[in-house]
Amino acid sequence: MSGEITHTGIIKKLSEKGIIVGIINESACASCHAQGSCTAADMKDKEVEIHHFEGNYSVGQQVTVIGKTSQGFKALLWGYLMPFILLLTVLIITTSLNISEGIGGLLALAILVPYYFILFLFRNRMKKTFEFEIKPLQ
Amino acid sequence: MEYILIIISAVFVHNIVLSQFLGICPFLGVSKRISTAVGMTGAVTFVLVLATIVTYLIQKNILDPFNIGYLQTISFILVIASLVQLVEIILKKVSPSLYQALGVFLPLITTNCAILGVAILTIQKDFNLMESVVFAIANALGFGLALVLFAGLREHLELIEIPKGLKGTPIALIVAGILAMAFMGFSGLV
Amino acid sequence: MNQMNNFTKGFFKENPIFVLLLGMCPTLGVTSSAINGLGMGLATTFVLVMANIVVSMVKNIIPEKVRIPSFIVIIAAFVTVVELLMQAYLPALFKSLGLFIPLIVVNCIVLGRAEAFASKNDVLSSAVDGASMGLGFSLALTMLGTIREFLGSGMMFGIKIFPEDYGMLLFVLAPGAFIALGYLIALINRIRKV
Amino acid sequence: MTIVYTIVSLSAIGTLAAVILYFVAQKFKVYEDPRIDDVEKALPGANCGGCGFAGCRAFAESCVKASDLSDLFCPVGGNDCMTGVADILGMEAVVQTPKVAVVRCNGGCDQRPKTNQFDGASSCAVAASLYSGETGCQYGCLSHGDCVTACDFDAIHMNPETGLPEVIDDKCVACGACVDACPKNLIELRKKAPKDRKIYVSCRNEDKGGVAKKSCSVACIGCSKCFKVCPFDAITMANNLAYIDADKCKLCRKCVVECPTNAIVELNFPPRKPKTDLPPKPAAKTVEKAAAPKESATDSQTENNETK
Amino acid sequence: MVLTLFAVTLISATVLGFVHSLTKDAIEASKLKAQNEAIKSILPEFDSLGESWKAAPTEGGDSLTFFPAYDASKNLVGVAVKTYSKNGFSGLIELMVGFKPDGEISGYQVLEHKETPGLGSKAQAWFSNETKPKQNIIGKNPETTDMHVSKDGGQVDAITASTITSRAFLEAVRRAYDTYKNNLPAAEEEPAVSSEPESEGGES
Amino acid sequence: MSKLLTISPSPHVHTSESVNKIMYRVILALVPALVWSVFMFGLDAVRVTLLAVVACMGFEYLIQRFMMKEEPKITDGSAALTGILLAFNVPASIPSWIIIIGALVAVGVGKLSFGGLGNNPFNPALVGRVFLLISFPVQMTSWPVGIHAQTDAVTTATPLAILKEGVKAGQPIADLMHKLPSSIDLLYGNIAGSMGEISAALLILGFAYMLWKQVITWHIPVFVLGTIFMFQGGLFLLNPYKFIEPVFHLLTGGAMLGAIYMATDMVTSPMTHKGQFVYALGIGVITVLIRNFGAYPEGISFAILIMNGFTPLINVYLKPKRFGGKN
Amino acid sequence: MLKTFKIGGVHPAENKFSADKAIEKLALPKSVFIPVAQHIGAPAQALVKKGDQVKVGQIIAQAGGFVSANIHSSVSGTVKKVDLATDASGYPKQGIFIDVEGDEWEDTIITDDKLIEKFDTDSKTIIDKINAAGIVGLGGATFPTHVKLMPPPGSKAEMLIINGVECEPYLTADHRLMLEKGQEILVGTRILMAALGVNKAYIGIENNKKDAIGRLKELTASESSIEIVPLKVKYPQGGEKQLIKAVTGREVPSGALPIAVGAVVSNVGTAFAVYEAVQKNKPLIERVVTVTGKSVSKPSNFMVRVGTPVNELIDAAGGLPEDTGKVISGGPMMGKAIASLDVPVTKGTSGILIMPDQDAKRKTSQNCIRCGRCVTVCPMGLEPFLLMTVSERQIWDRAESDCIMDCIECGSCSFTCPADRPLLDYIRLGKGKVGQIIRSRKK
Ligand SMILES: Cc1cc2nc3c(=O)[nH]c(=O)nc-3n(C[C@H](O)[C@H](O)[C@H](O)COP(=O)(O)O)c2cc1C
Ligand SMILES: Cc1cc2nc3c(=O)[nH]c(=O)nc-3n(C[C@H](O)[C@H](O)[C@H](O)COP(=O)(O)O)c2cc1C
Ligand SMILES: Cc1cc2nc3c(=O)[nH]c(=O)nc-3n(C[C@H](O)[C@H](O)[C@H](O)COP(=O)(O)O)c2cc1C
Ligand SMILES: Cc1cc2nc3c(=O)[nH]c(=O)nc-3n(C[C@H](O)[C@H](O)[C@H](O)CO)c2cc1C
Ligand code: SF4
Ligand code: SF4
Ligand code: SF4
Ligand code: SF4
Ligand code: FES
Repeated sequence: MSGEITHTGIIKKLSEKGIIVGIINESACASCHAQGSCTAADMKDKEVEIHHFEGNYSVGQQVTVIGKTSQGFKALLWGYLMPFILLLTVLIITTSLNISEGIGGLLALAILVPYYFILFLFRNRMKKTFEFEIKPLQ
Repeated sequence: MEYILIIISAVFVHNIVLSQFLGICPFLGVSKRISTAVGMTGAVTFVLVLATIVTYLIQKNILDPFNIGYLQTISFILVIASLVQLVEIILKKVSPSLYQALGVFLPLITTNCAILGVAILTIQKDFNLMESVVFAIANALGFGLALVLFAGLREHLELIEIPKGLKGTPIALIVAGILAMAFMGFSGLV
Repeated sequence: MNQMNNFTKGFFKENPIFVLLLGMCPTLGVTSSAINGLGMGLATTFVLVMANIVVSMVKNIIPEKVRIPSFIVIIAAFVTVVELLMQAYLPALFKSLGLFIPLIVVNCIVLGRAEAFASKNDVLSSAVDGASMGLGFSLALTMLGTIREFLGSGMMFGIKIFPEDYGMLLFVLAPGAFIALGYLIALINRIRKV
Repeated sequence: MTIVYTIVSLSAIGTLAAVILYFVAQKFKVYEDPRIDDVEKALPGANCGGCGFAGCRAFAESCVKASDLSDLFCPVGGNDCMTGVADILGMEAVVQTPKVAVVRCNGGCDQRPKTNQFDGASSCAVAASLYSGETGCQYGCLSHGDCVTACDFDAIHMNPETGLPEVIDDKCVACGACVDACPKNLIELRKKAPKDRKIYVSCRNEDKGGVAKKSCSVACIGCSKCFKVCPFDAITMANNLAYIDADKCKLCRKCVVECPTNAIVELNFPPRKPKTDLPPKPAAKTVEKAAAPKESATDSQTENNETK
Repeated sequence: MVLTLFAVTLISATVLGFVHSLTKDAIEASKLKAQNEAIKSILPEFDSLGESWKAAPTEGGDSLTFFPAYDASKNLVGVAVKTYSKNGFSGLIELMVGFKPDGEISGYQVLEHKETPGLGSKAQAWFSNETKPKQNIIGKNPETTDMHVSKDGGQVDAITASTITSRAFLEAVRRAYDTYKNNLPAAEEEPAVSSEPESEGGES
Repeated sequence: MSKLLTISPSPHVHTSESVNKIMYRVILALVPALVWSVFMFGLDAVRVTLLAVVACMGFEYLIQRFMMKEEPKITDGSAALTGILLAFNVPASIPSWIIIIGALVAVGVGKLSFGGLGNNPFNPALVGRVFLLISFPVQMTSWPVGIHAQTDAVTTATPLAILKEGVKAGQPIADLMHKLPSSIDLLYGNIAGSMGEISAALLILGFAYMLWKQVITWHIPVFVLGTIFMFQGGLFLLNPYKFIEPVFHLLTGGAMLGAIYMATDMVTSPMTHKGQFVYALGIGVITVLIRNFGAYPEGISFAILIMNGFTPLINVYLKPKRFGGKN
Repeated sequence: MLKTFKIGGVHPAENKFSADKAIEKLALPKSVFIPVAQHIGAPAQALVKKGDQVKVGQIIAQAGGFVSANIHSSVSGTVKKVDLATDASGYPKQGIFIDVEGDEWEDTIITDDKLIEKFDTDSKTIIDKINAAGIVGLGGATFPTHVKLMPPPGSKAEMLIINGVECEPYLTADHRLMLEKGQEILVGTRILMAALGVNKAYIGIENNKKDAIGRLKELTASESSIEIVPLKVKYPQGGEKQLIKAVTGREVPSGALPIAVGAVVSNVGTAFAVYEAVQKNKPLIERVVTVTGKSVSKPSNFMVRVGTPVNELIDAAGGLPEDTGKVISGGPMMGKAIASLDVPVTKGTSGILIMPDQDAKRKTSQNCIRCGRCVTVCPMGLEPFLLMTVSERQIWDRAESDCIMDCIECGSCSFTCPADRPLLDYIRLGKGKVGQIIRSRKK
């Protein structure tokens, strides 16, 4: 599979820090008529900040946002898989230590707090990892 | 061993999508991209496990002791609806770039239906906490298996000429039906 | 007249299942017989109508911003009411609908969300809207239930049409649900086009 | 007692959950401009992409976000639709002249003898990538119907007799899909004139007169007669080929009479009064460019008068 | 804001509590009714039900519940036994089987099962079909009739294409009979009110 | 020049292979097994086969003509082949109306709903067969006794059913062995079963013919049968009391028919040999799992259908090795 | 085991009717049309105008850029006009019309047949001579040879491979050339080796030309630097990537040129042309063309002046058969069907193939049955059925990511498809489109 994922977006804001691109929704929900009445719909406005780019862009311009699939899996790892693994580990440990279910469960949930805190500390590193490219739409 | 049985049962024999009929909307609606389907499986696993733990704790520590089991539906849906969103908020606050990246790669679909369904099933099956978690994981995997298989099939369908009236959802349902039929072969395995 | 339009749209033009493709889980899950489909549909309709009425009644009291949470609470409450009532007075139906009764919540949140947004509607039109969506849903469920029951066991609403030996079991099982709905939607699409 | 538990626990869970939900609703303000829905409803819903966007909804979003509508136009809905959109958004609609696709090749089977026969994949694009075509005219229609396949609106059909595509004016929404599909660049979106009347040079042959004439009897031979006769300067000559500017053309039909090869086509005009010494050409065997002859019960009579 | 939300949940909670207390009895009653109807349908005419009691089967496992029925003159006319098998095609099958005092089966009712519709689900009708003596178990005594499917050397024909269900069904019947036989003398044991199993059952 | 020269893109030559030839060769390869089943089951076999073929072709014609409004293409032989394979997969005693429903499902649902030949992701004959198996379990599992058998019984059990019954009832394999037919019987087909699956030897003969004519390559059948052999062999070594020796599984049920004629359906199997290996591995493993642990005595139909579902994925991930490519 | 390439390949009927027909010189035509674009790259610029007198070998069009080649007059006579005319490409192209008068050669050209073995080994001198002589690859792609001989900085040629494979059915031009001009080809090979600065050359020849293999082996018996490599008969062995793989086992990476693995491939005809250019000062004005076909009465190999109309060749081979359905410039696998017999022979014309009616028409195509045969035979390891579908549906990014640009247009896929799908038709189209997209992206 091509190692890239592309989305069409519209430039929303330009600032010294970077360009903010709003991603036009392309999932199946985008063309669905019932979107307005569906909680499941993938219709949150997604925004991406772009820090490195070449050329000139203006607000309202349509661009292609390009990311690597591997980035996606990395994001998945940090966003969902790591906390999941942590949860599971704590649960396994508490169960094997014969700690009661209630406490074990609470502990498992509690582990997420430090996890997210650490994630918070690393947010600048993350920023570098999750860089996207943009290209003007031909 | 028990865990393995739970997993086989939930993934193959009583597949959440193909035989339990939960999470059909995202199954039908989401993504032709196989990598997205894989990604969604990861996200669903976490959310499902999280929700299962929380609802389990509520059931065992609040509803059961006070004998107010009938509040299951309302409390579960509230907890699930808020929990799912909470995860997103936290992610967004904690690491905006990570959140953005996820947004680019995954359709952030919260399948309340499947989550609520699994939470209730867990309670009905009278699992303990660990079994519940395994059950949740297995269901997420089952969901993922169906989703990935389907993404592949859909890619095949993309490239062929489906008769007019059957294009889109109908053919997707028929494919799901044949898949479900094939999966019936697993019946009796557990 | 307007209300009439409002009411009929759910049956055909904006049928939640055939056209909008919403709430597929119960559609597939409970339609092994016509009665089950109808029961589920009516339960959903009840919740939807009641919730819509209540929401639009309290719309001026509840601030816009907490509308969604309140809406969820209200719907969930009505679902629980239905659950309890069914358990008490329709135990058999309750048993066969099983898991899908609590799932009405999800479904109604989906079906009713437009209502939560369109705060402009008065009680009557909200109720009509709810009824329209709900009955459209019921119609679809009953249709599918009838087809599956007929093909699967040779019965319609529990009445034997042809001997059971000639039933195609598959249609009362999971795969049959998908396949029957697939062809039903195709058929409806075809009719709608003309 | 149960009722107390009920109230206490439910209120606790409920309030907590609701507060979270409330915050979520704040943070992720599902920032759906309700006008998007309205605009979308006003659009035809063909999801054809003729506007340049992924679908009608994407177009609606752009309309709502745009500061003015000058670059946005839905070819399917046309001006009426855009006025509706403008009303919803409280903006000026930019009225665009309606257009219609026109196929600029007139060389049917009878006018353009075959010099070879093509036996590859039935696709204009494939044929064009292989060679210049089945006839001597390298500019003419290849007749494999890529344009027909491209049209989402069933507005263009192959005439089996001439082997040329014909546009049904009433169905064509000027989305331009066929224009892009034609490897010979034969299709042009031209301004719609009253009653669907049109006059255009139905030829793209840039060969010198003799060569052109040899390969196709109705080719434009670049003789400039029409150019000279046009009172409105609507005709330009380039590369041995005349072109009529639809903006300048006043549909006076002088050029049509002048053209020695009948390369200029007039459509949907009332029949010419037969001028005494100019009998209409024998049966309209050459140009059969009809606007939906079968279906359009419009009053505009389909007439093809090639008069010398 | 929070207050409004609190109010909404409070009101909902109150309403729910109210509805619950209203329906609680009805739910109980309907459950009881279902049980009593089941008992009624499988035992000969009786006047009153005695205290139910529980007993574990000899081979271990969850205990069975016994409902003795008496006629006007307090003579035992039969005992309904709530029994089960976990070896159904889709797991648990729950039955209520009625025995006359001599051990003859007076009737049975399938309470709970997840067998395949159209296959295993035929059990209710199959084993009570009076016109097919080879598959009918009503009026037979497990003492004299081998309650195994004929394939396994028994005397009862299995449901067509559903041997598994049939085996499980007969296993439950045997379990009921064996436990019944072993526990009849202990009829005087402390009566315990049975708690209903959680009603569950998704379609599919 | 009076005659027009033909112009077409290169290449200008073509093999003499055609779809029709491929299909008719497969049909030819199936003829010995068909003859055997007529010998075993008499006119019933003829009735079922004819009916299935006629119904498949008829439905294909009607649907293409009147519903899809296109030129019917029943002469390409694929519908006939689907019919034969469907017939091969049912008991010879099946009522006629059931086989007609099966043909409708196979052709209508399994094939034409996807646009016809070449487009269907699932094997049409198996879609029809599994549909029937689930819908009419009674009729689909009542195996007629061969017309030459010296018994009064009308129906009998297939070796796999006997095995499954025995194992479910907890009997050790050794006790079951003498109830089961010998390997020789299995090989030439003196057993109960679906019409076309009984004679392993004749099916292999057809396989040899197809290999000779290069209709298929050896990969899928050999991998499928190999996997069954290895996996069952492993189980057998692990616990010979519970699991039977592997050759039995190769020769019984639809293993041969499935591996040689149905798993190889090119429309629904992966393109590359790598992919075919994974596909065949999946079929073998699932078959053994279902046969040993599932509710059904026979699992190859399900296994093939399930792996058909995986085929698009396999095709995406196991691309051919590109010339000059990295991997 | 004979060497060959590993993946894919087909074996169409060989039909080499003219294999034992010695090369004949074709009579001079009455007039010629010499297109100015006979090679890959920029067209040459015409140097003559109407009315000019030209001699054989006189330069009449100057290379129009680095990747371009000079064009020389193949006849002597008067320039009639410089104008458009349809050539084998099927489109009208610029070219020079010359009316033939006598046969007067440029003085510098040595016209006798005597073998000259000695040559100046200076690379630059050789390349300049080749460049001046307008030599392009005669194997079909007509890539200017002097460009090939100047590897881009950073890459170094290690070996020369002479392509004597001639894997196309029917064609025998290279075969005859190797038999009759073996010594010249070897000298040409040595010249090319000197130009490249390599000391190893392989000549790859398919095993259906045993006589040519024998002849060249005999001539190189004492020479270790030139090795004759017999190859298994398999189309498209002549494709340079396949040939390199077969001869050396090296695989040219996707998207790269042969030089990436240190190889330079030239056709035997090119080697002969190089010999003539360097040793005899004779520019590329004539070449061997096979005229053949099932119903051609005299299948032949002709030495033909560039610009000669095709119908003169056909006449010399016994005239156009009654049942002619298609005339192909080149071989049946890669050649181009031509619409008119007036098109001229150019530097790249290796054969004229006349196909009878019954072979000319394709069978109607059916749905793809996904049999995978096209995948199996594709020598580049592609999935033709997929590439065709995505091209037909214009999913260009998918086509690109599935390596459509690697296709060498060998036609094995279309040849083998049992459903008669026009695979290559669409793949070629897709290749063009994707190529455009890639180029526009680079800009
Ligand atoms: C989807 C499916 C559902 C089935 N349901 C049951 C069932 O509920 N009860 C049962 O005994 N067998 C059921 N079976 C059949 C068993 O798998 C098994 O074939 C049968 O019980 C034993 O065969 P016999 O009764 O024909 O000897 C089912 C099979 C399938 C495929
Ligand atoms: C832009 C370009 C640059 C090339 N440069 C070289 C080169 O440096 N060395 C070389 O051996 N061949 C070079 N080639 C020639 C190709 O490798 C190849 O020989 C030519 O495309 C014809 O190949 P064919 O006859 O196999 O189709 C180049 C080709 C192109 C298009
Ligand atoms: C499919 C295919 C087949 C080819 N067959 C031959 C062949 O048989 N003989 C040959 O000399 N060149 C053949 N070529 C051209 C070679 O790839 C290569 O361009 C040529 O040998 C380079 O030499 P040249 O530049 O001197 O022509 C073939 C190319 C392709 C793509
Ligand atoms: C080797 C081979 C095996 C085939 N196997 C089947 C089969 O199992 N079932 C079937 O319906 N058609 C089979 N066909 C026919 C055909 O491919 C099939 O009908 C297509 O799936 C229809 O699109 C087979 C064809 C070939 C060449
Ligand atoms: S005819 Fe051309 S411009 Fe008109 S609707 Fe069709 S594709 Fe669009
Ligand atoms: S107009 Fe263009 S696209 Fe249409 S058939 Fe003619 S050549 Fe093809
Ligand atoms: S050879 Fe033809 S039929 Fe076979 S896969 Fe390729 S395109 Fe399809
Ligand atoms: S033409 Fe291209 S795709 Fe086809 S076999 Fe040759 S290299 Fe492969
Ligand atoms: S109803 Fe949509 S996912 Fe269940």
